[in-house]
Amino acid sequence: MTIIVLLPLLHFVFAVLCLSWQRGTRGIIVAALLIDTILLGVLFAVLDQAGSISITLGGWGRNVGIELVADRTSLVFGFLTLFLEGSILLYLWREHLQPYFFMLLHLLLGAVFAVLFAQDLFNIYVIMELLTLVSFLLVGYGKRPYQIWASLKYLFLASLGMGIYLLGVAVVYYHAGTMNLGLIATQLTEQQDTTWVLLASSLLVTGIAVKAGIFVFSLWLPAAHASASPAVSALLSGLVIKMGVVVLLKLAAIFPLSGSLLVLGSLTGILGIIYAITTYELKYMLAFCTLSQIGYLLIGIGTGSKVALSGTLCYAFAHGLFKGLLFLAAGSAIQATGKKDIRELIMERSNISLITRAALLIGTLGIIGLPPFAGFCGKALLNAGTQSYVTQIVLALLSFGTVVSFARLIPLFRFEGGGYLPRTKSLSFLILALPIVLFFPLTHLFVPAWQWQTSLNISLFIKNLVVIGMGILLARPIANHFPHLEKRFFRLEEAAVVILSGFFLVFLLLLFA
Amino acid sequence: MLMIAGVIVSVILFGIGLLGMIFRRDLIIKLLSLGLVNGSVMLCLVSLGSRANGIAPIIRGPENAGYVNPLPQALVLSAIVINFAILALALVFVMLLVEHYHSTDSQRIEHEIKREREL
Amino acid sequence: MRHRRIGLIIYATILVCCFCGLVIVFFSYQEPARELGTIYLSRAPSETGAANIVSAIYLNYRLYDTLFEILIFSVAVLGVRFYLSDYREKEIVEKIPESQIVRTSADLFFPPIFLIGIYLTLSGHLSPGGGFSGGVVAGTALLLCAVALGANTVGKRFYEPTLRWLEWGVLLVVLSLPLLPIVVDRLPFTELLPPGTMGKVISGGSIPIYNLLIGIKVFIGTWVIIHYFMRHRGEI
Amino acid sequence: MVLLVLLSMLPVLAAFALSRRRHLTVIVGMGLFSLILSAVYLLLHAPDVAVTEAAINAALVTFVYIIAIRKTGRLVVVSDEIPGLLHREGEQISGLEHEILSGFARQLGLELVIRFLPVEQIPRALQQGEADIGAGGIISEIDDNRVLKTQGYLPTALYHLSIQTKPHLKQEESAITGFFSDLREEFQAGKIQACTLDLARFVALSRSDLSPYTVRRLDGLFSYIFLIAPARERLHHQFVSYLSKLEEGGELEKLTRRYFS
Repeated sequence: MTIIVLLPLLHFVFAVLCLSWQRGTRGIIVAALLIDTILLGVLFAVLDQAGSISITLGGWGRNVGIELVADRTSLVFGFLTLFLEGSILLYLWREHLQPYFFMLLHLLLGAVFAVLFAQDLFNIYVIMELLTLVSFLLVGYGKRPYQIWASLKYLFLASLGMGIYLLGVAVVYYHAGTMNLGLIATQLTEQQDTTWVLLASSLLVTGIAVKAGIFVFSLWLPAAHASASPAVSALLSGLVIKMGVVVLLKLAAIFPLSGSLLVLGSLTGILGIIYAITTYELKYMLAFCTLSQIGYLLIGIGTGSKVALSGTLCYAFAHGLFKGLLFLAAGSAIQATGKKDIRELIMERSNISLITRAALLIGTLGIIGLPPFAGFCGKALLNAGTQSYVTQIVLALLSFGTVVSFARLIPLFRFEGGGYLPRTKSLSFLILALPIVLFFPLTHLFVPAWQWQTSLNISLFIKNLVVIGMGILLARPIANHFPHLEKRFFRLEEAAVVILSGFFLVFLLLLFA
Repeated sequence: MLMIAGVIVSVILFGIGLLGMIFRRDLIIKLLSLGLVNGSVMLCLVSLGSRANGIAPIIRGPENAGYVNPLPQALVLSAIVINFAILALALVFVMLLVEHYHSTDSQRIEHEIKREREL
Repeated sequence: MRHRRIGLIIYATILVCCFCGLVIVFFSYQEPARELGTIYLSRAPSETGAANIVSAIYLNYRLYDTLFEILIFSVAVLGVRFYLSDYREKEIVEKIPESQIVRTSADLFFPPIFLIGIYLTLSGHLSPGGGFSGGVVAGTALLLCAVALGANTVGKRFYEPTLRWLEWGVLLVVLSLPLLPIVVDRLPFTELLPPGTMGKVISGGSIPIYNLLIGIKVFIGTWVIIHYFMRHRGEI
Repeated sequence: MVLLVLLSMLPVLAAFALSRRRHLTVIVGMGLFSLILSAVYLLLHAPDVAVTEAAINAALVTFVYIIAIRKTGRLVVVSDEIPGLLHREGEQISGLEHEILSGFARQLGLELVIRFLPVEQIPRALQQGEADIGAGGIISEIDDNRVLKTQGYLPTALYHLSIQTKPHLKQEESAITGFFSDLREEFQAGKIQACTLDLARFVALSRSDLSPYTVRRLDGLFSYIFLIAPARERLHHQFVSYLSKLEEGGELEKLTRRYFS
C-alpha cells in the first residue's frame, strides 16, 4: 500500500536530486524508470488481487486525513505515464538540456502520479496547481517570445479555472462537510435537499474543464501545445491533458454529470475537428486534434456504462501513445526541414528520415482507428457502450473528421530515402509505436474478455473501414471548400469570457438534465 | 449573518477580479486581477468557517466550544502560497515579454505575435 | 470593431453579474445542517499535541497537501532564478544616497523583524504563525537591509552555492521525512514522535521540526526571489 | 461592526485600484487591499491566515511588483540640442524631433527620457545599449554601420563655411564636435576655421555674425534621420513604420511647417 505514496514522492526526490547532483542526471533517469516499472508492476499484481486499494495518510481515518486510492483507472494511466516517460527521456537523451528541465520533468511525472491516486478535492486542487505551474514553465523553456506568451496565456486561464474550482470546493465543503470524494458520495445519499450539487458540480467541472482540453474552455491549448518543444508537447498532449479527464472521471462517479459531459464531449469533438481540418500547420493541427479526441473520452464518461468506461480508458491510453508519438515525430520532421506547414513538409519529405515518417504513419493509423491499431480498440468499445443513436452518429462524425484531417499527411509516406535520425530517437519512437501496433493483446490486461465479446462484430469493422475510406476520398474537397473560421476566441480576453459562458452552459445543462 | 456578508463580499470581489482580467489590457493589472480572483475565494473559504463571537482555533483551556472551524484556514494557508507562486512566476514572464515587445498591452502583444507568425 | 468591443463589454459584464448573483443566491438559499470542523477541535489536541489546530491540520493531518505547496514554492523560486538569470543585468547606477536615516532605520528594524520571523517559525504549534509566514517575515527583514545597504552588499554575505545546497537539502529532508516511517515498518506519513503536553514549547510531535525546515526553506527562497529581482531590475 | 466596515471597504478599494492607469497606483492599491484583507482575517478569527496574508501578499508581492515595474516603459533618447529640432525652452523641451519622438513613445506606451550628448558620442551610446534612439539633426550621409538608421524624414542641405577666401580643396574632417551650444560660442569667438553644417544648425548660427566666412552649399540631396541602437531591431522596424505613417498622413508636413515656417 506504500506504493501509491512512493510513486509520486520518489519522483519529487528525484527532481531535487536532478538539480543538486547535476552530473548524475542520466543515472537518475534510468533509476527513475526502473523504479517506476517495478512499482507499477507490483501495483498491477496487487490490484489484480484486490480490485482497488486505499490508504489514509498518517493513519488518521478518512474524515480527517487525506485518502489515496488506486484502482484500474490509475493503473492504466500509470502505465501510459511509464511509456511516455521512457520514450521522452530517450528522445531527449542526446539533447543538451539543463538539469532544471529534468527537474521539471520529474515534478510533472510526480504530480501526474499524485493526481491518479488523489481522492480529496483540495488535494486535487493543490496537485493541479503544481501541474499547471510545471507545465507553464516547461512550455516557456525555450524563452522565445511566442512560447512565453503561449505559456502566460495558459497560466492565466488555467489559474482562473483553478480559482473557479476552488470556489466549487468551498461550496462542497460548506454543504457536505468533507472533501473526501467517497464521503461526499455517502453524504449525497443521506441528504434530502441536494440543490447545492448543481452549483458545486458546475463550478468543479468548469474549473477542471479548463485544464482538461475541452473546446470551449481550453482555448489556450492550441498555442501552448504547438509552440512548446516536441518532447514537452508530447507530454502535455499525451499526459497532462488526461489528468483533467481523470479528475472528471472521479467527479462523474459522484455527481450526476452524464448528460452535460455528453454534450460537452460532442461539442469539443466536433469543434476541435473542424478547426483541425482547416489548419495546415502540423503542430497546430495536432493540438486541435487533441481537443477533438478529448470528445471521445467525455462521451465515454458521459455514457457511463461499464463497456463505455473501459472504452474511455482504452482510448485515453491509446491517445496518449499516438499523440505522444505524433508530436515527437512531427517535432523531428520540423527540425529536419525547418518547415511547419504540412504542404511544405510534403514537398521536402526527402529530408525527413524514413523512421520519422514511419512513426508518423503509425501514429496516423492509430489515430484514424484502422483495425487493429490502437485507436480502433477504444472506438469499438465506445461504440458498443452507447445505446443512443445520436451519440453513435457523433462518434462516427468524429472518426470521419479525424480521417479527413489526417488524410493530408498521406503523401508524406512515399517510400524513398531520407535524412539521418539519431538511434536514441528511433528507439524512443519504437517504445510508443510498438504498443500502438500491438494494442489489442495489451488491452486484455485491463479490459475483461466479456466486454470484447459483446463489442466486436463484423459490422463494426465494415463501418470503420467505410468511414476511413470515405474520409480519405473526401479529404481534399472538404479541406479546400471549408469556410474561414473565427480565431478571435483564442485571444486572452475572449477566452476568459468564453470560459465564463462555458460555466453557464454547464450550469444550464445540469439544471435541465 | 456575518458569514453571509463575508461570502457576498468575496463573490463581489471575484466579479471585480474577473472584470479586471477581461477588460484591463495591461498585463500587470491583469495579473493583479487574477490574484484578486484567487484571493476572493480564500476570503470565501475563511468566512464559511467563521461564526459570530467565535474564538481563534488555538486551544487555551480544557473547554471545547466556540472555536471557529480550523480546516478552511489551513486550506487557505496553502492557497495563499500557491497564489504567490503564480503571481511571481507570471510576473517574470511578463517582464520577459516587455523586454521584447516594449509593451504590457496584451492586445498589442497578441497582434505582434500574430504578425510574426505570418512572416 | 468598436461595436464588437462594446458588445463584448456588455456581454461580459452581464455574465459576471449573473455569476455573482447565482453564487450568492445558492449560498444564502441553503445552510449547512451541522457545525463543521468540530472533529478537528476535539481530536487534534490529544492526537497531535499542538495548541494551534490550524498548524495541526496543516502539518499533520493534511501534511500531504503541504508538501505539494512547498514544492510549488520551490518551483516558483527556481523559475524566477532560471528565467531571470539571462535577463539583461542592470548596472546598478542609481543607488540610494548613503543617507544616515535609511541606514540607521535598517540597523534599528532588522534585528526585531528578524527575531519576529524566527519566533513565528518556532512557535507555530503554539500560536499563530508557522514556517511559511515566519520565513517570509525573516526574508522581508533582509529585504530592509538590502534596500538600505544595496542588494549586492547583502548578497555577498551569502555565498550562493552554499545557499543553494541548503535550499535543496532542506527540501530533500522535508520530502523524505514522511517516508521515514517505512524504515521502521510503519505506513508513510505516520507520526513517530510523541505528541507531548499541549501548550509546552516542546510538543506537537514533529510539527516544530517541519516548521523549522519550512521556515529555512522559505527564508532562503524569499531572499533568492528578492535578490534576483533586485539584481536584474535595479534597486528601489 | 468594524468588520462590516472593513468588508465593505474591500470591493471599493479593489475596484478603485484596478481601474487606475498607473502601475504604481494599482500595485500600492492592491497592497493596501491585502492589508485590509488581513485585518478582516484577524477579525474573522483566523490569525494564521492574517499573518500569512500580510507577510506574503501585502509585503512580498507588493515589493516584487514595485521592483518589476520600476524600469519598464522607458524610451531613452540621446540627442544634441539643436534649435528647431530638439531644444530646451526653459523647463520644457520642444522641437520637431521631440514632437515625433514623444508621439512614438506615446504609441508604444513608454515614457520618453531625453539625455543630451555631443553628436559624435551618440553612436557609441547606442551601441552600448545606454540609449534606444539617437536624434538631434543627424544627416543621412553619416557613415556608420554599427547602428541602425531610419529613412530620412526631412530634406535638408549642407553648408560649408570657411574663413579663407578660397574654398578648400582638401576634404576636411567634420568640425562638429562637442555640443552645438559650445560650437556656437567658438564660432562667435572666431576659433573655428572651417566646418560643414546642416540647415538647422546653419540657420541657428546665421543669427549671429557670419560675415568673415564664405558659405558654400554642398551638392547632393541630404535629409535628417534617426539612429537606433543596433540591438533593437524591432524598435527600428516600429519606428520606421511610424515615420512612414506620419509622412503618409501628412502630419509630418504639418509639424514641419509649425517649426520651420
